[in-house]
Amino acid sequence: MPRGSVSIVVERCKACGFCVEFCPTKVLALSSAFNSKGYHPPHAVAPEKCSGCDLCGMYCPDFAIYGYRNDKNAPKEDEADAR
Amino acid sequence: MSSVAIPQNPVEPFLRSERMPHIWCPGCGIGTTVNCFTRALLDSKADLTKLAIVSGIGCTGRVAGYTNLDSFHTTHGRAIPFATGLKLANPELNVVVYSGDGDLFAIGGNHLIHAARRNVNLKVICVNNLIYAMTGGQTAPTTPGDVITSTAPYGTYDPAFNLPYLVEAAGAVYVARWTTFHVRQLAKSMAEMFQKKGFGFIEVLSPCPTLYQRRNKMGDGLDAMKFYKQVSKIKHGAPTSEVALSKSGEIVVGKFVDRERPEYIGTMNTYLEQQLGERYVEPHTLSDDGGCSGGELEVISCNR
Amino acid sequence: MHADPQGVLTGAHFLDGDHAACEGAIAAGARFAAGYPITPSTEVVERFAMRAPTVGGTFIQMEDELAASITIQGAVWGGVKAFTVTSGPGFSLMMEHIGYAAMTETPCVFINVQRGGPSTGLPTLPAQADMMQVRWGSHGDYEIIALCPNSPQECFDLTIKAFNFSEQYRVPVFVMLDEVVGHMTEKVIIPPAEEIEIEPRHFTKKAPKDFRLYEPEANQVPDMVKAGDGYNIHVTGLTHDQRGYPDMTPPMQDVLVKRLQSKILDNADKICLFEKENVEGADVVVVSYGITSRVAQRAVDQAREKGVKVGKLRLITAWPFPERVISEIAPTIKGFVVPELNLGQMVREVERCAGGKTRTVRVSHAGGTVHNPESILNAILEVAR
Amino acid sequence: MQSLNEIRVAGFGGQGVILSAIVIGKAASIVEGNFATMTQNFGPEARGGACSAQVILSNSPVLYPYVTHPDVLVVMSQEAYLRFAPELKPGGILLIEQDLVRIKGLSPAETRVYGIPATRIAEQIGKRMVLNVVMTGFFGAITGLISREALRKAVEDSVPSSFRELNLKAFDSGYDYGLQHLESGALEASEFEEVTVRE
Repeated sequence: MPRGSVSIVVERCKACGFCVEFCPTKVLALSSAFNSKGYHPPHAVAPEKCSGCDLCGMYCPDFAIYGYRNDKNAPKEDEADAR
Repeated sequence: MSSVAIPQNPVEPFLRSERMPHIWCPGCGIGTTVNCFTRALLDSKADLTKLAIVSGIGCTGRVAGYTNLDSFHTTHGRAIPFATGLKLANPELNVVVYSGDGDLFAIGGNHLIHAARRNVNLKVICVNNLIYAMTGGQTAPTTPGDVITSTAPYGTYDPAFNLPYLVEAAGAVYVARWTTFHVRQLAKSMAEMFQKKGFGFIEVLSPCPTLYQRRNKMGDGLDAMKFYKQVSKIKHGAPTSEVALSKSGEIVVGKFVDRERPEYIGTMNTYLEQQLGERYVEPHTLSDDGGCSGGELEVISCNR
Repeated sequence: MHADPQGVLTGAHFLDGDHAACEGAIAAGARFAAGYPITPSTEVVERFAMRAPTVGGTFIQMEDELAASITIQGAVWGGVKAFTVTSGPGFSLMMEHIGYAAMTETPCVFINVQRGGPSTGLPTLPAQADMMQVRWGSHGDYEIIALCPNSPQECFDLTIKAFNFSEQYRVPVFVMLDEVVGHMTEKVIIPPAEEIEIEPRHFTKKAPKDFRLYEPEANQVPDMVKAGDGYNIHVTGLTHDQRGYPDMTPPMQDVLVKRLQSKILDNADKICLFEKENVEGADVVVVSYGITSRVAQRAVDQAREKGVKVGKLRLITAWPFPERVISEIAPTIKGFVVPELNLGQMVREVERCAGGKTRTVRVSHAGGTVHNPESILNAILEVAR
Repeated sequence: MQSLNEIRVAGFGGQGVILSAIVIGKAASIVEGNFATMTQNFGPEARGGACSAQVILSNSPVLYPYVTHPDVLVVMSQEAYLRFAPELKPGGILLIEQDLVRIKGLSPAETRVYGIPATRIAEQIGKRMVLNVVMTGFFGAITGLISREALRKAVEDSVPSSFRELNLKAFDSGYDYGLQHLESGALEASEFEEVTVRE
């Protein structure tokens, strides 16, 4: 089981690509599917790499994606600052 | 992960979710700043019941309407005086002003400098997309030189404000600048500002792909984010006189000012109490039945 | 509800209209004022600045009238009764926020001590030339209430009334002084607090989950809350639904704007205050308000001495305009005489409500001083002929 | 009440013209229980400009608030004299600050004129500022429109407590001066000195 997962609300997504670009472990890619507004929402292409850091959630301007840790009790490590 | 309940997006409780999706364009950074804002509120463990958010008019002016707090969408440029009244009438409220660069620094510029001068305990978050976006991309007081806007079809030559420099000079106790690329730093900075007493100000540079960038062939929102990543330099404590922005030059980010000055309401109460002694009655709001709370009969001369 | 004794300076005082209006505001429960200095209104806030810290109130001098007129609205949503004070040029700057108060149903009071205009005009001299501006100055359709005192005593009484109306109907209310009334000093009797009726703010009794900020109650007026009480309200100047959420559609506009109008107009009979004297059997009725009503009284007395049957209608409420009383009188007389310190404002309303059933004669005056009573007398004699 | 019920007080800004009128109005309306309406005219200058105030006294509510032909004119400057003296009612009373006002071409001729060196008296008492209260005392004695006690009470109520004694002394001085000169009757214009510059 990976350390983290992402949850995606595809209908809110406007495909800005922020989450894909700035995911530190490159979990995401925009899918070829459309949502009802015609945008390509992201999907997890490498879910096993997800750390649950929620940087995608911090970046997403449309509140359409967020990451979380699978083990809530795992010690929280300092997230590397996005640089 | 099948049986484990999926936790909620941390931003969700802060949103009026029935109003989603919001009106902001694809690649606009305002929503990103809202994420940082909510993380900062979570971190600072603020009592959300006692938190009010006030916006002016414009794209960022819509933030108030999307946040599930006591929220006020006021008139163009006047978020700060509205917030001043709200705070003075009810000092236990934490009042955040969330608005855009045009709203806060052009039509509302006078109010901003005076609130900073008074050091009213307001937390001002200015999303700076360098342009009037909601009205269609006109020149703002923040638009850098040599930029095409709808009202500067041959390019801009009006000098732009250096916001941190202006706000520091006016008297703010906390001044920082970040971009929407710096999400963690921004959230941390907001939380830090909320802990401070007095007039705090954070400028957040944010993409405007639809109006600012498209007209200037600067790509989309993601290109702006990559640009921020590439040219930003964190310089905490940088002299604000040296952090002016240009069209394609370095973006100095960081916390520039963190100082102490007497905050307005406290100063007012202390001073009046000192002047009036026992005659001084601290301001109070209406009681639940809608009346003034009772007090002792005031006996003073009413002569002019 | 009675006034809070803490703010009430019971007794007989020799006060000018500006100071009396300030005492009225305090007696009505106002505990917040924001202002920007402008002649001839400044004395109101000067007095409030002196009085506020001793009654649990706050005064803040803002950077301009735009700020003052919205700061008070922030204060109202913070949970106090609040007012601002201004005159001509400052009043012009406040126009946008009159619309905001009307649209967001923010109960607040504006005291306008009218001076001569346009522009900087006559800073220290009287006029009654903002009477249309107060009604129509902000953009869009809306209703307000405007009251016109003609003495310092009425400055006190009507400012209380203004606050009461503002809470009752959740509407901005205007006390329209003029420089003469504002600076005229007379005896003002301030009654004991228990004799002063105060309209409390109508805070909702509903729990947050059941409450909608703009759901009208039986009288078409929604209940209030204040920030920080857990209701997570949203207030906007945009056209909004009952939750306060923007809903910029023609049907919502129709519902909202019509209610903003009807909550006032349907209650016009309760809001329209006037003084009627010797109107029955009169040939001429002089319609006046504010300081002009006192000047007109001299002309009316002189006309009566000459045997003219002349009645008097003094408008205490200017807006909503007392249409009914005018239209009832119109068919019974030879004509209305309407003196005012402007070149013809409220006279148009009189003419409209007279509906062609009688003459309407204006006695206009560009302002700077009051009418010569002779000019009003001549108009009365002319109409009576 | 009285036949002489319209009063104008005039001088230049800073002399306390308005306060003088307030004291008169307050004494009549609040202390004696009649009606009084005080209005004022002032220019844009904070100090030194022409300044006048009018008081109408009556035993019924006052309607028309303006004075066009006062029964009593109190003047404390030459400018005010020149401007307002012609408006005085025939047979009216003119009270002047005699060091600052030079009577000439007085009309109507039957005016009764009384003068007082109010500024000098005020200076002797200790503060030039109280000349208006000296003038008010003088007004009370000459006109007899309002009782001495009522005026005195109004002075007491209208000045800051730290200046109360000084102002009451000024009032009494003006009043007593008035009583003495009332006995000797109104003055002829020729009895006044010309205005000269004083150190």
